[in-house]
Amino acid sequence: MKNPYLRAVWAVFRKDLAAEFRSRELIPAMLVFAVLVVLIFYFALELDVKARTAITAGALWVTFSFAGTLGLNRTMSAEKDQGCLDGLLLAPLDRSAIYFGKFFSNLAFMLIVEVIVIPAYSLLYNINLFNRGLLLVTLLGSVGYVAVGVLLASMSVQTRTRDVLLPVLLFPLVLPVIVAAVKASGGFLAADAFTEISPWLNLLLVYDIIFLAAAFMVFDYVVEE
Amino acid sequence: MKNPYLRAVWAVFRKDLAAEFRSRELIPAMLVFAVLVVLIFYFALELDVKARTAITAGALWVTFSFAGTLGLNRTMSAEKDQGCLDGLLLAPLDRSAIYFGKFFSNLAFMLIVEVIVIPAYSLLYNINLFNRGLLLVTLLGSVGYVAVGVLLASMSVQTRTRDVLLPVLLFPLVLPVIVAAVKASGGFLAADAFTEISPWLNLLLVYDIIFLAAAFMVFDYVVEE
Amino acid sequence: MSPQPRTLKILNLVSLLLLVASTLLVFFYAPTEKVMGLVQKVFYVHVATAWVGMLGFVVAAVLAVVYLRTKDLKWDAIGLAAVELSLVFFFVAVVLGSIWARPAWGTWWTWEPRLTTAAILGMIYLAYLLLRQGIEDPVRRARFGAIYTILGGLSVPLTFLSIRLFRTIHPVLIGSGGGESMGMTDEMLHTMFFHIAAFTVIFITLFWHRIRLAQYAEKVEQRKLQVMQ
Amino acid sequence: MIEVTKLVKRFGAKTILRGLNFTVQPGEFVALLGPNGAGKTTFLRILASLSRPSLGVVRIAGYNLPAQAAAVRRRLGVVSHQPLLYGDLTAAENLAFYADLYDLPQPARRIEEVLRLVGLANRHRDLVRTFSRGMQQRLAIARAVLHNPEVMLFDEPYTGLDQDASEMLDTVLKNVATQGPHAVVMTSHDLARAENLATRFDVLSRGQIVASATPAQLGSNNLLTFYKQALEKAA
Amino acid sequence: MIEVTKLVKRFGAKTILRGLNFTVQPGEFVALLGPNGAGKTTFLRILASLSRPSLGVVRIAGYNLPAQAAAVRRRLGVVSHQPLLYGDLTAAENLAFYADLYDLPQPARRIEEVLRLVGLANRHRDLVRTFSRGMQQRLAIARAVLHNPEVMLFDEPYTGLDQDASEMLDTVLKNVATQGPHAVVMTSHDLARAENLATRFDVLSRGQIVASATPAQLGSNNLLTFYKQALEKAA
Ligand code: HEM
Ligand SMILES: Nc1ncnc2c1ncn2[C@@H]1O[C@H](COP(=O)(O)OP(=O)(O)OP(=O)(O)O)[C@@H](O)[C@H]1O
Ligand SMILES: Nc1ncnc2c1ncn2[C@@H]1O[C@H](COP(=O)(O)OP(=O)(O)OP(=O)(O)O)[C@@H](O)[C@H]1O
Ligand SMILES: [Mg+2]
Ligand SMILES: [Mg+2]
Repeated sequence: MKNPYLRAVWAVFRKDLAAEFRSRELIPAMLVFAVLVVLIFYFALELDVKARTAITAGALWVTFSFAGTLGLNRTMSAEKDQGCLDGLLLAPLDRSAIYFGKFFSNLAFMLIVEVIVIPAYSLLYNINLFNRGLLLVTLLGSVGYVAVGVLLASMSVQTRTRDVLLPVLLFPLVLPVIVAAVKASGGFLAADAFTEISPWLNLLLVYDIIFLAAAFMVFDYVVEE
Repeated sequence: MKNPYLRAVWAVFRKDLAAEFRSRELIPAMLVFAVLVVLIFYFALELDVKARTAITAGALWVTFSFAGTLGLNRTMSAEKDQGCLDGLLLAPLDRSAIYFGKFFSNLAFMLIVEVIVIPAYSLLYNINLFNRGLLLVTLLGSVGYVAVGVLLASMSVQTRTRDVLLPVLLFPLVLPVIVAAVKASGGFLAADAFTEISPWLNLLLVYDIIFLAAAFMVFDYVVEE
Repeated sequence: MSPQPRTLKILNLVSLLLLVASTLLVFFYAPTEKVMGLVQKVFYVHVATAWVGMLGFVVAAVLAVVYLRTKDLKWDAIGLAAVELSLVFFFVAVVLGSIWARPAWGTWWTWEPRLTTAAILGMIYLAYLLLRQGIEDPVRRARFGAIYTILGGLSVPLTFLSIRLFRTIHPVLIGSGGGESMGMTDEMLHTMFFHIAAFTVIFITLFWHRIRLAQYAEKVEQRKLQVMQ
Repeated sequence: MIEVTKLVKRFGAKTILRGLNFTVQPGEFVALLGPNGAGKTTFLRILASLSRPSLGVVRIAGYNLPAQAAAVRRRLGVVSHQPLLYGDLTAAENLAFYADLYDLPQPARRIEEVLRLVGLANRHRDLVRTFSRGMQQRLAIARAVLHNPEVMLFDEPYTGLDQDASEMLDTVLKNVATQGPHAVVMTSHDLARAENLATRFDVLSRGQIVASATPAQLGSNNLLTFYKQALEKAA
Repeated sequence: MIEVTKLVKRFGAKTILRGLNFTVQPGEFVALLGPNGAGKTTFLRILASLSRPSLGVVRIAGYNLPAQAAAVRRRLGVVSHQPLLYGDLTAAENLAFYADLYDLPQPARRIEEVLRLVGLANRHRDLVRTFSRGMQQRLAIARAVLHNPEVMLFDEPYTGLDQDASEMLDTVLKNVATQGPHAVVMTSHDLARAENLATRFDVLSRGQIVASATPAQLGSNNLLTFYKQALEKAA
């Protein structure tokens, strides 16, 4: 890559993936956790009796949200633990490159998990989830979730109570994403008319753009002292 | 207290409560998190449309389970971070006293959260949850959950991946507790005959006893080197 | 590299023969089931692999107790071997079960007590592997692994009980016609028991090989240390 | 006071301590020296009953480890580079907590006493979180001596302390060590400090004590040469 | 190379640095001494552009902080007591990652070079997680000098290192510092090491540089007295 900015984004992204590929600790944990959430939902909410499409979409997104916080927490605290965050901040580049690198690696982890959980869910509940619309929603929703998540995780790992803080900070902010993603996924699964779904898709798109832009602008303040 | 064993249990318990009372960081976070989970359920699973008693019980217990891991993770990592665990282990007492101290303080945190969340839920969804049976189930379920949880949290904080490991280890093991608690709570809320509920209560009781006994026996191995 | 002991060589051969024999039995001895036809033949391997999988988990729990008693890392390595091997057999059983469930119950998966327990059991042992992965110190890894297998062993019967209760109180939507009501001929029963026996032997053989592998890994580790010092 | 014979400690395939022999008499202050990774911390953790020996006999104050661990722990005071204190409690609360664990008879009076000993009497109501590194280390020492232990183990108590704090620590350690017939074992990379305090220097290398000397045997100011020769001989 | 005038740093109501003035010429190796909590780490973090000054002017290599931070960072090498390395990557991968961030022209060759410089050439494929404390510190230095910085900042690089590792570090630091007209600022509580390396000693106390001296002015072996007098005068 010629552009130093892009090269830095790419370097951070590749580094995270290489570390995960070496240790293989995060993605398997997220996957097992996701399956456990689905199992618990089954028992607690008796999902199968009325496996309506709306419930399916909701259960999937709650699962992704919870599994997502695990990933975010872990990749950011790995940076913090040996002071590696400082190492990144010492590099002569725009700090937003770090943000985008982390954004892409977390997005990759989340998408990998989703790409495995969706067919598994499909099998377990005997619902056909192979639907192009659903994939689009998954992508848009994950982008919004991770965009805010990386920003907040970089803040929460710098606090004393980092174990507990991230979900408390994150969930209220990403609630619009979750609601829109649930609605849009539900719509696609119920084969609703596109005109009914498109407001939700637009909302997701707007959210993604606004929060990526906002994160781009405020990330500097999150990491500086 | 005359008995040194009980005195040690009491000291650990009181110390945890005093620290929490000072810093006020854990219980508020657990509460906010619990409310957020309820909210997410509301939006994602459209709980209110069919807020049947069975769903209520399930939603409550999923909320408690997730909030519980936050508390467990935090109280154990607070011990680990400044090496305080070593400080406890250096004291001339049976190690199980440490386990029981931690067990009671975590149980207290969990019960406090539950005692606040249940009426809040009651208000939000306009369901009457003031039911002596429900309180009994809440107590029995929390005991089982915390009994296993403290043991596993003492293990998970000693691993490299402690941020992500606890729920992955804990959830498959406490599934019987969650299932039984959901069923028994649901039964009490639906005013089912006691004969229908009693198998679940028995299961909870058996689980509590077995796991408290097991933890008592293996806790030594968790902390020794 | 020490050569394989005689017994193991014999076991290799016996396992191979048993595998061939059981395959032959399935196709030439056991009658083809009237309703489901050929798919039903998956049944024998399904039952045998599921049984062997369970066996390994029980062995692992026993070895965990032995490890905590003796503190000999050998038992930990053997316990890990048992879990890994069992997970493989278990996975095969689940896949075969699914393949069979599709025509038998009209679905790949249903929340029937045994299947659900199986899923949770699988999760427990995957969690066990993740736990081990997060610990570098081999002694602590062994200790925590042992504790977790014991807790798992305690929890599984309770899980099964809870799911049984869960299911019997609520009506089961699908699959009530399968299972016990299936008429099995004597030949089918013979074939099934033969499979169970054969797979037990195969399991033992593979287990042995896996233990030897662990021993080699241990030796390599020691050599590495010697070189480094 | 401390008697260790043929101690072996393995972590998996790695052997860290290889048949180590070590004795400390009452009143001795032993400085345990050795390179990074020699196993000093490991050895102290075994003495502190936090870690189990793989083989060998460890006797402390007449009790065997790990069999009579509880009796040993009652006679043991440990300071490691981590303070082992709760940031959200005050200094006095921290000590009161440990007094409960050790089941001390008159906790309030004893706590006042040790706080005065380490010079924190006027800060006893402050949260430990707000203490500086040096003050935390002092409180850690107060915690370690609270129950009047006969055997004391210090693992790099000077790490990260400045000159003043180090000198204060010198005084406290001397005070503590001379209050009765204590046995003290301390590890440190700071040879100058060790030289100041210790009545014996032991060098740990390759899993064994490879050399041992008293200040009298050394003469003045050549601890460094002694240490280096010991390591060379062992290599 | 470094010019700091009237630097003030506040954390909330606490003022840590109170109008500090500080200059370093190319080729100087400044040892920054001071008690715990004096603000040495805070000061180095400001120089490293990791923390913003509350007031005052900071110029490094001709650029202003924090306005021209990116230009400054390109000319800066930092070693802190944490290694800033990824345990799950190999030594070479860690350096390759930083080479990418610094956009170095011929990364492979430069990585080989610095690995040789710190004596890790034959361990470049091992995971950093398996490195000892001393080896990690060496690699941290390799990381810091990778882009050939003109200004180097070391925050207690010796903490927790043993004699051997410390001597190795001495050599590496001398090598590094003498490769061209570098300016080096190092904090340390280990006066002996500082004395060995530095061409100037500055004492930071109460938020200001209260004393400064060169080895020539000091004569031999009285850095400790100089340091103590400086602190007393300031008090
Ligand atoms: C713990 C794991 C399992 C064990 C021990 C097990 C064992 C057995 C046994 C003994 C039978 C024959 C006896 C009977 O009909 O009741 C059977 C039948 C069957 N199993 Fe499994 N199994 C396991 C898991 C699974 C899984 C995960 C699936 C599918 C997803 C599955 C699908 C089936 C099917 C479809 C049948 C035939 C039922 C019928 O006759 O309609 N099994 N299993
Ligand atoms: N729990 C453990 N599992 C595996 N190896 C360990 C464990 N604890 C220590 N070691 C290894 O034992 C060796 C000795 O470590 P130890 O911490 O005792 O050294 P030390 O002498 O205290 O070093 P330092 O001077 O750096 O403190 C090291 O090689 C270390 O990697
Ligand atoms: N982020 C922060 N917020 C509030 N106070 C801080 C912060 N960072 C440092 N301090 C305070 O600033 C003071 C100086 O700390 P600093 O770490 O710079 O000292 P130091 O000279 O490096 O000490 P040491 O020798 O112990 O490393 C301390 O009182 C510390 O409590
Ligand atoms: Mg050590
Ligand atoms: Mg500092």
